[in-house]
Amino acid sequence: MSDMNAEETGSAGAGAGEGGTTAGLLAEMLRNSRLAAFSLAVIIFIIAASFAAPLYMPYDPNKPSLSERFAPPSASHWAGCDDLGRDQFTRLVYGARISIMIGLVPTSLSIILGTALGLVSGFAGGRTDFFIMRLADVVLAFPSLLLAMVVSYTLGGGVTSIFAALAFVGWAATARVIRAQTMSLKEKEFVESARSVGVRESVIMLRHILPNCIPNIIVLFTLNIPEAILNESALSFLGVGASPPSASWGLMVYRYKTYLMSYPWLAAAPGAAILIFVLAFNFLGDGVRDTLDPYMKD
Amino acid sequence: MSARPRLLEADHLVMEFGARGVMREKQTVQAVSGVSFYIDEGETLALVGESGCGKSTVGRLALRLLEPTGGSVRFEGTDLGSLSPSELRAIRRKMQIIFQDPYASLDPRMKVYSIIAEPLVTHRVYGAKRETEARVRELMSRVGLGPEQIDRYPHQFSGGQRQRIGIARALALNPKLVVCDEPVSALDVSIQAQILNLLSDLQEELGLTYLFISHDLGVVRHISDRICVMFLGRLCETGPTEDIFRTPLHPYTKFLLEAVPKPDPHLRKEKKALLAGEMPSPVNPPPGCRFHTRCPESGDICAQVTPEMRSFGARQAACHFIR
Amino acid sequence: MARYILKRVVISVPVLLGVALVLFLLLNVVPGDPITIMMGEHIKPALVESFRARMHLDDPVLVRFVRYITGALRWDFGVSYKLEREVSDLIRESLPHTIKLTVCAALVSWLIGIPAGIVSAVRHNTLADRFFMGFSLLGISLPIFWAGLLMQYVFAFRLQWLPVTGYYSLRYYIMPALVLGWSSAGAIARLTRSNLLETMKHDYIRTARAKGLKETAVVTAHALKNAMLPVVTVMAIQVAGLLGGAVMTESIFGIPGLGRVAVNAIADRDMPLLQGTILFTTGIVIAGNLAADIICAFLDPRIRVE
Amino acid sequence: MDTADNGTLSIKNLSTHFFTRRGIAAAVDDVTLFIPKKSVVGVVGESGCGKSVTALSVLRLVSRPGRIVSGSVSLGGEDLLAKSPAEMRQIRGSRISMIFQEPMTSLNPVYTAGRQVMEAMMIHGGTGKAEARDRTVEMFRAVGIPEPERRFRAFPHQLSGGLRQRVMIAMAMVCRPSLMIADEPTTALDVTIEAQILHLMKELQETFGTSIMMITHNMGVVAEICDYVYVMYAGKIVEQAGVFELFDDTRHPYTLGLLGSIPRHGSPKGRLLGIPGTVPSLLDLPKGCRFSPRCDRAERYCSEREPEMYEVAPGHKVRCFHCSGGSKGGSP
Repeated sequence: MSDMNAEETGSAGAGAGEGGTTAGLLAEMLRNSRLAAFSLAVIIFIIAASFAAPLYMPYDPNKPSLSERFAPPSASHWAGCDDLGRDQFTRLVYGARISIMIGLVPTSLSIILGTALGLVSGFAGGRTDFFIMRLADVVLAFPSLLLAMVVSYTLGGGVTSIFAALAFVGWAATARVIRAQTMSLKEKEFVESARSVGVRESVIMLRHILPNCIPNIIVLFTLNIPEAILNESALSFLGVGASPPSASWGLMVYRYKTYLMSYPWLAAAPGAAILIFVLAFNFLGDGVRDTLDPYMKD
Repeated sequence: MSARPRLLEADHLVMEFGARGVMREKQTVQAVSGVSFYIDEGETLALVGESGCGKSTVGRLALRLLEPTGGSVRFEGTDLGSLSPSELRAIRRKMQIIFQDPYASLDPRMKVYSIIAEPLVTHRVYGAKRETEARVRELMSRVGLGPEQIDRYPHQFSGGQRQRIGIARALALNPKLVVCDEPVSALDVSIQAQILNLLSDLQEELGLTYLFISHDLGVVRHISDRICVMFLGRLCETGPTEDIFRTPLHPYTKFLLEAVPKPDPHLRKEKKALLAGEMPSPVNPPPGCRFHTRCPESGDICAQVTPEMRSFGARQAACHFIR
Repeated sequence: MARYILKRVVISVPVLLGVALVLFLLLNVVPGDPITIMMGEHIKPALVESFRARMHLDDPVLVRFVRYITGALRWDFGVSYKLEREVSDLIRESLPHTIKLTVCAALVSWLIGIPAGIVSAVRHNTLADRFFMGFSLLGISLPIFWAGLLMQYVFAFRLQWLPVTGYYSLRYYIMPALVLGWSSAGAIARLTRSNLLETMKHDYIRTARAKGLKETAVVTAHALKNAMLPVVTVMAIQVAGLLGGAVMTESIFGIPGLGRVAVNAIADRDMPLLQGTILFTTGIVIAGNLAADIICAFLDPRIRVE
Repeated sequence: MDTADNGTLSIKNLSTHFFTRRGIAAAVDDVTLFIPKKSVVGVVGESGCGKSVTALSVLRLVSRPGRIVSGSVSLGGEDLLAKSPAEMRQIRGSRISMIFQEPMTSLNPVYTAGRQVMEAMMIHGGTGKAEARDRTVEMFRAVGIPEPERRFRAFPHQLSGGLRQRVMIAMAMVCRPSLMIADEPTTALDVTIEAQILHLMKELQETFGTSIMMITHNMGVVAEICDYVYVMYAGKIVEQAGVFELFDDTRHPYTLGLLGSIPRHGSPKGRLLGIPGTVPSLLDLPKGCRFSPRCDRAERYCSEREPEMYEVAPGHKVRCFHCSGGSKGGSP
């Protein structure tokens, strides 16, 4: 069995042509996995639809219409109208922007911070490593939602404080993963080989170790986005999220839960939107992970 | 052989790895305990021994990829320990290493060009990229790689081809000394032969000096001029290759040579002299001669006094009982 | 192994201290005056002064932190500003509810997640695998609060099978535990599956088969024990997730547990209460991780026998 | 030699293919192999030649996407491929056992060495725990494990590589099988330990009369303990002969190349014969003789038609056109 796999797949790989780059692998994944490709299409569609909304949406998301208060879903109002008679579907489409921002901004921040700290921690070792990792231990010991609540409370609420809160909560897990990978890469012969030809340590870290962490970073990124979206919606639901004019989906559920028994669609629709968006990201993330998994092994 | 100038001289190298953690008593692995040897220009010195004997560590100490706990290495008369980091980086141009595992020793995210060009770029050998590329192509053809392979990634090559890439990279800076750390042990026999032939050719053409680290005695006998046999961090015996293979002096060398399965059924023996027991731990090596716990010829003195290297003609061996 | 356990315990102490410090800094130091945050801008200066004095806000931060920590060690987390009661009493009252909820949810997640993961791995790439993995991914993608609301609507309001809110008997915990347990079950199932698949590739599995063992014996006797070691660790990490999720389930289902106390503390800007509940909750998480490390040490002979 | 059916194992025209996404790989292609009673038969070749898959096929342990597609495997006259899974399990570990290359990973880390050996006996022998225990300790002693009672309770991580391989051998021998398959059993071991293990295997083979199928890439190991040898290349057997005949009267160019690649004692310092090129991918095999692109004697017809096995001497067969006339070809 071992002899079937080792040399065979090695030399057979030579025929595959592309596949050396992460981008090539991901392109191959989209060709092979219908689910991942479909999920990506859904995500792109939602993003495009929400940003292009003013171009084609017949309703204003913030304009009340008293005659249509609590109108049930119909052909003209796909997801009904809310307590002020605003078209809920329009509000959902506009609300997607917040979810996207929430998905991307704090995740990017936490990935950048986590990668930098993990890389330094794993490469430098010693006291630097000890300090950074104990800090990560501390952050990871908090239930993330509670910590985000506190940070957002401290910073006084609003979108930026949510960004900061989610980034503060998210970096530690990334740092741990990248540190572990850095430590294992550091022991690889190709790093020793670079050292033996006289390459500087800083260059080794950036040119050899960081690029080899990229598959991991991409996987962490795709899997952290849905988590951030869920966390934000939870914060909004608990009333420590973004403020009302920019209604995020979580906040919409929070606001309409009082009407649950009489007008259930009001709370159901934004929740379903969160579920679909998060599910699409998770399916995509799974596909990415399965594709890049062999390249993440140490 | 004595006419050749001395290239590298290692003097009483000691390497201890501390395995120390929070709340654990300090354990030191005595990987190398007082190893001295020299290499003359143009020759091949082999370091042989079983796993855990410290031969790879010695190779890295010779290049100062590891900082020794004790002892010194002189390369062309310069004490490597006295050099600043930048001076050390500069002297690395003259000494290179080829690794055992062709799967792990090439950065999987780099193309062949970048791998081979890295030493050239690092030392700013050429001003223009065109010159660098010309040199890379020249190296590739010298080690038997096709020019069309320059833009491929390591995973697109077989083990033997990867080892060729590693060799091209090691030769890029025209080194004098090349440490070959088990360069063929991960390869199939037929590929092994190709790589060994390549190494021999290169040595002849470029006048290279090899420090050849291997556990494969057949390979060592084929390629080396002199041999150092190691056991648990110490040298047992050193001398010209053929002398040692014909008449090993040290008891461990005898067992080692006897143990190798010979590719000739006529050489089968009904009763082979087998070395009993297992390798002692390098954390807690036996006192005196480290081989004495497994040595059938050992006496009382072996457990108490560490044998020094003594000369026997062209050879040296560390055993109390050799006359 | 005693040394291993001792080492784990000793390592948790600075983490707990770090948690306390981070929390303290976040709530006491960062943006200016906690009194203003707590009470808003327009309050009588005299009242502010009395609070400052009561909370020793004029002392240096370090002194206040040390005072807080020494207090916490003596089970004294200060006094709730809003409820005017000992924080420790409030924690003691709310804790049983949270424990009941998290234990039920944990049971749900393990009883569903582990078997689902095993079946998925053993029947790799079959319909059953796809079903369970879809179910798991749905679980981890589900906004807990929304699922809670939907269940209330369907099972309590429409079908009237279960009570909407409350905490008077086990029946009241069914929906919250299911909602909370599902997302956790998804994570456990996925991890169990991937670990088991990974373990099944090991050489010793081939040895077990070559010995003539039945496939069920290969899986249960040889693969599972190895595959479950990391799962145990994650089960402990899940405690953190469950406690975090409990914040939402408790407020939806009207359970007066720790999470709800914390949310109310935020709404009331009741700093001492918030600090106390979160410090205590995080302490539970750290203790849970410690317990998992120790259980793993007992299960894994590579740690147990040195 | 392979006519009598009273041997231990007889493989006839066995083919095992791997159905991968990129195509079908014929890892074992029409292999016929015979293991007489009380003998050590070597199957030698480089990585990817199909020797390990052949071994796993005998036990029917080839895992997906691999599948045995044709041929027969019979053990003492019984067709193993016709057995039900339950019957096959009864044979594994009791009548045919197997040891592997990596003693470090072939034992389960969470169970004691003794327990893992006992298990093999208890599922087959129907012995009670106490008896199984006694016999395991006895077997430990027989395979040269010092302090067997203490080692019985040891976990794999507490044992050295050599001892672990001895435990594996104890596990393989404890049910007194008629055939033991050894897949590169000494490759991961140091040379002095290798010598111990080879010696032990030979000794056990003589004491218990077990036949051994020795899978290896090492011609030295072959010369040391095998009686008869099959050389495999790219899924096919290319040469088979008694061990002395194979080394003294090597016929197939691949076997010649293999032997010429080994730096031999006494050979002068200089070039090794070697074999040019690399092993072909099983998904993209050359037409005709699979060795023809690397063969220095290849003619045009070599890459057009596939050679049969030709008998060049009693018990010595070669898959090469240049040996078809019984001519001595280019023997050294």
